[in-house]
Order: sequence, then C-alpha cells, then structure tokens
Amino acid sequence: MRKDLVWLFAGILFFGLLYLLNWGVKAISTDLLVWIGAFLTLAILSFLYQDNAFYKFAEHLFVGVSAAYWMCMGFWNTLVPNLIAKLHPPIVKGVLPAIAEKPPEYWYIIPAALGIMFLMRLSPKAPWISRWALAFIVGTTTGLNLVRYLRSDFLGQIKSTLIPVIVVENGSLSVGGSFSNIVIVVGVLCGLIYFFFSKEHKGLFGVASRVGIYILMITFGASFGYTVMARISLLVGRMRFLLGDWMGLLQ
Amino acid sequence: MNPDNPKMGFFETIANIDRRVIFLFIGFAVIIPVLLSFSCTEEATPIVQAVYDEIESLPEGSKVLISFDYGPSTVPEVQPMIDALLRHSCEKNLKMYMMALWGTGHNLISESMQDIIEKEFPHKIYGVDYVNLGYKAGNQGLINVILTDMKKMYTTDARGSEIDAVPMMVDIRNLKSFDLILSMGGGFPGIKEWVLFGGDPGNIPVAGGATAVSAPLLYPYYPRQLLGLLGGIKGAAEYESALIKGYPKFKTHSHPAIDMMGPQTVAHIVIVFFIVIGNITFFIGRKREEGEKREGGVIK
Amino acid sequence: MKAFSYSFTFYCLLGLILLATTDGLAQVESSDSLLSPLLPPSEVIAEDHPGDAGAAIIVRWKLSPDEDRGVTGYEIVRSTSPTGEFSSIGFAAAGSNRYVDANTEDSLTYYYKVLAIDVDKNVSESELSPPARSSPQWFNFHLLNLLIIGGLICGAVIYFIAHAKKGKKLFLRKIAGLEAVDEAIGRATEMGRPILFIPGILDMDDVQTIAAITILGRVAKTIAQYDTKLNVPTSRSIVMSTAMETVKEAYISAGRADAYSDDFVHYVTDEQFGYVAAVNGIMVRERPATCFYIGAFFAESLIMAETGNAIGAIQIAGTAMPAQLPFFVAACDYTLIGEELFAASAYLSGEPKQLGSLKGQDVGKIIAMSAIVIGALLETFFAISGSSFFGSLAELVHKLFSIVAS
Amino acid sequence: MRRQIPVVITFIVGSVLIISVFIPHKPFGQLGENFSVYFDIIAVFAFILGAGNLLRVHGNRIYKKHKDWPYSVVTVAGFTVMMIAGLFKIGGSPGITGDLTEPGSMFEDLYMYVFTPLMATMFALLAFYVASASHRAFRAKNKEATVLLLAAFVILLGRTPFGVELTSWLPDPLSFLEIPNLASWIMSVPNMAGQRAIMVGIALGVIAMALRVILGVERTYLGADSE
Repeated sequence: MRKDLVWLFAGILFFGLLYLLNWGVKAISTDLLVWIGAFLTLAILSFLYQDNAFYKFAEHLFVGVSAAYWMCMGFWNTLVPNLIAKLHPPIVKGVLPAIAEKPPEYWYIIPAALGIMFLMRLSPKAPWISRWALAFIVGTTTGLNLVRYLRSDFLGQIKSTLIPVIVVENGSLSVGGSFSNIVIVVGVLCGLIYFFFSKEHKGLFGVASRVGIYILMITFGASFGYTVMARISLLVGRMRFLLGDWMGLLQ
Repeated sequence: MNPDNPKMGFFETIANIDRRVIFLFIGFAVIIPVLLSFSCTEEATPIVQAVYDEIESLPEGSKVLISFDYGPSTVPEVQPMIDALLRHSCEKNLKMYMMALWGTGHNLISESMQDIIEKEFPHKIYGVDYVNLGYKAGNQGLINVILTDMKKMYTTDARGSEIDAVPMMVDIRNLKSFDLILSMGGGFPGIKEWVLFGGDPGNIPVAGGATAVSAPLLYPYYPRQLLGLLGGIKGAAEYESALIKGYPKFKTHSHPAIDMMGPQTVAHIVIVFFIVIGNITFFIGRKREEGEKREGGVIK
Repeated sequence: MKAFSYSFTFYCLLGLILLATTDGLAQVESSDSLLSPLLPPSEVIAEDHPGDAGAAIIVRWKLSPDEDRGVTGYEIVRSTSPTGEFSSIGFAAAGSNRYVDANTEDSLTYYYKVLAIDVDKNVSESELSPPARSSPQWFNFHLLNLLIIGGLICGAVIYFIAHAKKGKKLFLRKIAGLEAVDEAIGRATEMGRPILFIPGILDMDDVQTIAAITILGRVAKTIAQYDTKLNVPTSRSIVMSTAMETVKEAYISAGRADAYSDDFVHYVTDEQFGYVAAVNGIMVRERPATCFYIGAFFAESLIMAETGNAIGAIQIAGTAMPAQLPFFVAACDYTLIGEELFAASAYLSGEPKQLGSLKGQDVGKIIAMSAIVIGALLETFFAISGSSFFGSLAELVHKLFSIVAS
Repeated sequence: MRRQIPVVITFIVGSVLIISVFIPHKPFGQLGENFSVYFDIIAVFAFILGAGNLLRVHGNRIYKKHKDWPYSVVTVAGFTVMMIAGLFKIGGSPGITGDLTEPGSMFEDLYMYVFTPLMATMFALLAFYVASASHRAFRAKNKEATVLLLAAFVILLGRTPFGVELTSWLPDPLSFLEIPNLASWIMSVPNMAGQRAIMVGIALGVIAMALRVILGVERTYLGADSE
C-alpha cells in the first residue's frame, strides 16, 4: 500500500512537471467529472507497472457499474419494448406511450415461457426444466449458424477463389496478376490441406501442409502488423484526454 | 548477469528486457508528439477511395443506412470516419438513417448528430434529412429481422415518435429500401454481420469503416461482398484527405484522424526498433551459445 | 439423386440463358441526335419476386436509348390501378435495368412506370407495365445450390458418424494444443496453483461458445481427477449457468462430486473490458499455472495472453475469430486454429462417433478443394482461349457457389 | 426421460431452422428471426442469475472478510447505484418516459464519466501489450517464426513514412518491391489466401459441430455425460 502511494506521488509529480513546462496554454480542468475520468484512466494505466490498490479499485468499480449498465440496457431496450409491450401494451403507457396503442402479439408468450423455464434452475424441485430452454437456445444457435457459415464462409469464400491462374490483360500475359492468382489458389488449397485431420501429413501431402503453415504464418504476421497502428491510436485518444481535457496542455 | 562475461550480460539484458521499459518507451513515443502536435499527410488507397466514390455517385435523396456498431473504446478510431462520412453525405444531400447494433452506439448517434449535422449543416431537418433510429438488441438477429421487416423492430425512432410519423420512414419497408449500408465499427456485431445477414441475402451494397484490427479480416469480402472499407485511423485519415481534396472548404473543419497519424507513426517506429533490437540480440545470443558449445566439445 | 442432379443442371442452364438475355438487354445503341427529346425506357416488366415470403415485386426495363447522353438515373412509380395516381417508390442508378419494390401488399395488383431523368432534370415516362401481384413461395429456388452442397457435406458428416459406430479405427493427426492439455493440468497440480478457463466473451448464441463449453466439460473431467482448483469467470449469464451445470456433471461423472464447488464458475460482467479488467486481476492475484482461452475473443485476447505470459502460465488458446488468432499465436504456448477449435471436443472425447464426424469434415475440404481446382482451371482455359464453352462451364461452377438470394 | 427431452428439443429446433432457410413461406421464413428475438429475451431473464451470482460472490467476500473485501464493497455499491439509476431513470428531463440514456440523467453521467474512461483505458493498454508482444514474439527462432516476422515487419514498415522512404529509390520496373506495394500485396494476396483457408475450415468445423449437437452425439453442454 505504501509503495502504491509512492507511485501516486511520482505520477502527480510527472504530470505536474508537464503542466509547469507548458504553463499558459490553458488552465487545468476545474470540472470534477473530468478529474474522475482522469483518476480512473491513471488507475488503469498503473496496472502496467504492477497490480495495486488504485487498479483494484478501478477494476471492481468497472465490474459493478458495467454489469448494471448492460442489465438496465437489456431491461429497457429488450424486455420492456419487445416482450412486455408486445404481450400487454397498456402496461407500458407510462413509459413508452408511442407503442402502448398497438395490438398485443400473444405469441410472445413463448419467449416469456422459455425465459421462466431458464430461471427454473433456481427452483429446488425442478431445476432440470431449465435444460429445455437451454436446449432451445443451443438448437437455435446450431441450426442458424450451420446454414450461415455454409453460405457466407464456405460457398462465399470458395466462389471468390474461382479465378484464372493465368491472367490475360489486353491480349497479353500479365505476369504479376498470374503470380498473385496462383499464390491465392495454391495458398487456399495448401491452407486447407493443413487442416486435414484424418490423413497423415507425409510425402507430397506433408509438403503441401508445410506450405499451408507458411501461408497461415504470413496471414498471422500481416494481420498482427496491420493492427499495431490501431492499438496505438487508442492510446493517443487517452493521452489527448489526459493532456488536453484534463491538464489543458493542448490547443 | 554473468560477471565473467559482461558483454554477454548486456545482450541478455537487452534480449530479456523488462516489458515495463518497453511500456515506458511507448508512453513517451505517444505523449511527446501529442504535445508537439506533430502530423503527416495521407493519400487515399483504392479501398478507401471506393467508399468515397460510391457516396459521390449516389443521386440526391438516396437513402443511406449508417449503423453505429462501436463503443466509446473505439471512438478515437471510428469517430473521425463517421464525421467525414456524415459531412460527405450532408454535402451530397443524402437521407441519413442512423441506427446502432451496439448498445453503446446509441449515445454516439446523438453526439454525432449534434456535433456534425446540427452544428455544421443547420438547414438539415430531423425526420426529413436524417433520423436516429437508436439501438436495438439482437445483433445479427436484428439484421435478419429488418431484412424483411424494418418496422417490426423499429416501432418508434429514438426520440419516441411513432415510426410512421417520421416523414423519411414512410416509404421504408425493410433493408432493401436502402441504397447503401454503412456499418461503422468492425467488432461483433459489425460489418461482417451486415455483409452476411444483410448485404449478401438482400443484395444491398455494404461499405463501412472498421478498426484496423478487424480490417484484414474483412479483406476477403472486398470488393465483391463489400464495396470498400476504411481501415483504422489511417483509413479515416485517407478519407479526410479525399474529402478535403473533393471539397476544399472542409479543410478548415476538424480532421482528427490526420492529426492522430503523427503520434502513431512515432510509436510505430519505436516498435519496429524494438523488433530489430530483439532479433539482433537474439542472433548474437545464439552465435555465442553455438561458440560455447563448440568449446565444450559439443557440436550440434 | 440422379434425377435431382439432372434437374439441377437444367436449372443452371436455364439460369445461364436468362443471364444471357438480360445481358443482351443491357446493350443499347446510343442515339446520335442531341436535340431530340429524352427517350424513355421501354418494355417495362413487373413480376412477383421469386423465392421470397411475398411483399416484393421485381421491375425490369430496357434502358433508355439516351443512356449515354446524360441519363442520371431512373425513377420508379407505381399505382394500384392503370389509370390511378402514380406515386414514386424509388430510384435506380443510370445503367441499371431492374428495381425490387419490396413494399407491396400481396392482395393488391400493381402497375409500374419507369421514368428516365437526365442532367437537366428532363423526365421521360415509359409505357405502363402489365399488372403484377406479389406472392409467397414454398421453396426458394435461388438456394438450390446451398441445399445441394450443404446436403453433400452434412451427408458426409452423418455417414461417417454412423459408420464410426461400427468401431472401425480411424487415423487422426495429432493436435499439439490438445496433446498438451493433460500435461498443463498436471503442472498446475504440481505447483499447487489454480487453472483458469475463459470460455470467450460471447453468449450461447455463438457456436464458438458452445464449442468452448463442450471443451470445458472434457477438461473439467480431467481436472476433477486432481485436487486442483478450477476458475471459470464468464461474461454472460447464460454461459455461467451452462458452464456451472457442465462442470458439475463433469465432476460427478469423474466420481469427484465431493470436490465440486459452485464457486468454480462465476459471472463477472457483460462488458468486454470490464470482464478483461477482472480477469487480469484474477491472473495477477491468483497466479494460475495454466490458462485456457477457448471460444470467441476480440481485442481482449492480447490483454489476457500478455498478462498470462507475464505471470509465467502455460497458455492454451483456441478461437475461430481470425482477427485474434495472430495474437494468440504470438503470446500463447499452443493455439487451436479455427477448425481445430470445433474439432477439439471430439478429439478430447475420444468417442468413435464424434471422431467420425471429423472425417466428414475432411470430405467437405475435398469438396472445397476440387471445386477450387476445377473452377480455377475452367477460368484459366476461358481466359486463354476465350472459348464460350469454357466460359459457360466456369459460369456454371460460379452459379453453384453463388450466395446471393435474389 | 429428463435427459431425452432436451436432446429432442435441440434436434427439432435445429433441424426446423435449417429447413426453414429454404422455405420463404410463412411461418418458416420468419422462424430464424423470431428465434433470434426469443434468445435476446431469454438472455434478459438470465440476467437475474448473473446478478445473483455477482452479488453472492462479492457478498461472500465481504461476509468472510476475504483479503480484498473492501473492493467487493466497491463492486456491490457501483452495481447498486447504476442499477437504481438505470431502472428508475433517475435524473434527465422527462424521467421515466424519457430515453434511458437521456443527457443529464444519472445513468448517462455514470456512463460518460465512469464507464467510458475505464473502458477506453482498458482498451488502450493494448498499445503497450502489442509492443511487448511483438518484441518477444517476432524473433526468427525457426522457419515459421521467420515467415511470421517477415510478413509483420513489411506491413509495419509499409505504414510508416520511414518504410516508404527506404525503398523509394528503386527503379520503375522494380517498383513492385517498394515496401508499401509489397505490404499491400501481402495483405491482398497471401493474407487473403490464408484468411480464406481459415474461414472455409471454420465453416466446416461449425457444420460438423452443429450436426453433432443437433443429432445428440455431443451433449456435454447438457451435462448428460453421467448417464
């Protein structure tokens, strides 16, 4: 705890120094809410050094507030308009007058029943009923996703790969274009071979599978490299908040 | 540290450098350029230009659905794209329908409306030129529903008016009523879901902006299933540049993405530097190891 | 089946002919005269939009001959009577010759007109379309290809599941990440530290979460045999409830009901970063020896994996989120890549029926690969020779993998 | 029997949804979307279980004076305040009839000034982690790691002015070797091939797993193993 205070002091000193160096640009914020935001920002950043009391505080606050945030969102944006208002519109007259006049849609009794079934987990007598609701959820997820993935990720991606491996542009051979297309077709084929489960990766098959791994590694390296900049932009955003909104050091 | 071989100790220290030293470098690489307002210029790449050209080609009064599929955490990356796209759409007199698949997107719509449309284009009328449809839960399920019936989910707009009382909503039946879908965000649900559940089955053009992390993942959809894409802050900066090029009057407006490129570039160079150092020390370390092994009579 | 494939071929050929005719329509000669008035689009046809639940009519027309002379677009108007008042329903860009009116009542009959508009806002109106009415269909023929290919793959999977019941031994290649599971659990036990299992951050409406829960079940069964603490923080209430049930049953079936505690699985928050903040806290305070990250992940992947790396845990990750794979590959000891995630529960179960389905997956890969090879070859022959024979064959393969419903 | 019913439910729901894709006619065409709506409603019901568990875990810590119990008080307090602010729409002009996120309401203020900075900063930690991960992971340890390193390095360089300058002297016929061109080629050719292979594989994995679940071969999630 004492160590944490030392770090707090060092942090204040650092920002104080920055403030002094840029004296006169703008005054430090006098808004209490901005100070709260700045405190929480620094509390989270302090985790980079090590776990400490400020981080623990921020983390526990975050968990409590955000859990409630999503629950309230679910209540007001899903439960009230999409269930209660559908089953018995007059109830929501006080909160959503615009839709209180609509006719009720009684088939919404089904999700209500499923929701209650799911809560039966808490019942000492028939917790097994909650499995029915779960079975419904799992059935829905698997059924919907089977077709979706088949369509967009299987058919869609294969269709995009149906390309000529020799590209002719304006009547002459395009070396670059052909090379790129060959890499795409061979890359997809070898990548798929890498994923084969029931055949030993030996001989020619093994070579293709090795090529597949290299293609995957290029993919991973490229995606990683591409992302780095984005990750930094998030930090830039936070620093602008700390240095500008809070410290008043930016124009 | 090995006291008999201080040089080796040095390389070992560098190779196994405490991550907190790297953290410190990154921190300074961002703070200093932010303080000095250092910036760079950008040129639009084809994938960004495609989005610009599509909006440029839409006739006046075309309906554009803009989905705010992001949260405060990605605001620095996505908001500049939204601002630029809204300015462009306003300038082209397109009808803007704003909605959110993310709960967090809800507020962002009101903020964007205030900051861009109401402030910079005060002649635009709510309900005629733009509307806030707000957030609805359901992720891809929501897209699935509005693909066939928009008003099943949107019984009111975000301000609580009955949906059919909003003039620009009268002739909207479902997603197919729109000329272009712009999904901004890139997480889940986001552009991928719009392509899979909206664009593909409904044959509606989809474009969008994504955080740089999700952009590579969306490349396979471009250009057939996805018209164009702004990838990360760089994409946003490119769009801002394209907009300024097309409409020089926007030069005086804010262009946060262009401003943000400076600190990112510096931090980037720091990371490249650490990768290089990491590899050099790794190779020197390995050479030494091999040398030692030979001395010990073990040749691998 | 044979009859089916014949009818399919017929359908495809029919599609090709249709395609050819619409292309023909698009080729219009430009007019030379600049002074003549704007000419309207012609041959406006309106029909029920096929393969849908009704409420949509598709309008087609032949482009205005003045298309090249500054037509900026077309406006589509409709009425419920040929003499009634026509109201605008939408616009189509210059060069397009179809519009889907997705706002019709099945009980009404509609008449359409298409208006060409040019740069000077001149408008020229087409003849009236024949009457059209929308109606729902019982089968969406646009998805026939989906049915055929999906049927083949599902058939293969089901066949090998059924086949495996007969107990034929199947060769399966090793997956390093799964080989390491036992060792990783053993290590945690030796060190007397807990095992952390993160089942992703999405809800049960994502298949990856279902895969994660089944893997959790298998892993928990192994853990139950040791006296090691399991910690499963979840970010969704439904996932929490399901994971609790699964872990409990795993302990019971391992004969260690006594060792099970309801504290193993707990809910944190639905918020992605709130969840990560809490997981980071758990990692640095409880110092798990082994971390599993299995399921759907987003930006939090690297925050968790780097923190796990800093505390020296063995890390086994598995996800089908391609964007997060690079981070797991870089920061974890083992990563189950995409398809391997879904295969993992089958691998870990060791049941012949489950393993059989993997062979079915391989058949799917063979289908994919043959389609790519054949398609690419046909495209290549077409590109070199320009022969319409290869062109139409290539088009046929394209149609087979087409995903647009309308 | 209790174990059989859920398996039957999964089978029926799953297979009907698959078939319904091909039948646009009512009521099949709408089943998928309706069931998605149902899921969201069930998820809200399940919040009761989540909230109960969260309060139980932290309540226990406070009760048993666990090492970090004061922080658990923070969680419970934060949760309670936000819950009350949200459910009763405290503050904000129209009150209960207004929007949940009405500017000026307590819910919105807590969101803006507590939730937002925490979330954005947590996300911003990635800038640091991405640097430490690349320093450690991008080393030419073996062939695979070398390939990974090279691809990442070219892309990284391609996004800095420094990388652009580095190869701008190359003559025209070799312009394809310029780093920005090389970077965009890697992104749109080998990267795309790899992504596609992964995606096709995932699709097959999903199909096979969905079938195992629908056919009742895989039922771990129901806890049916003990029978």
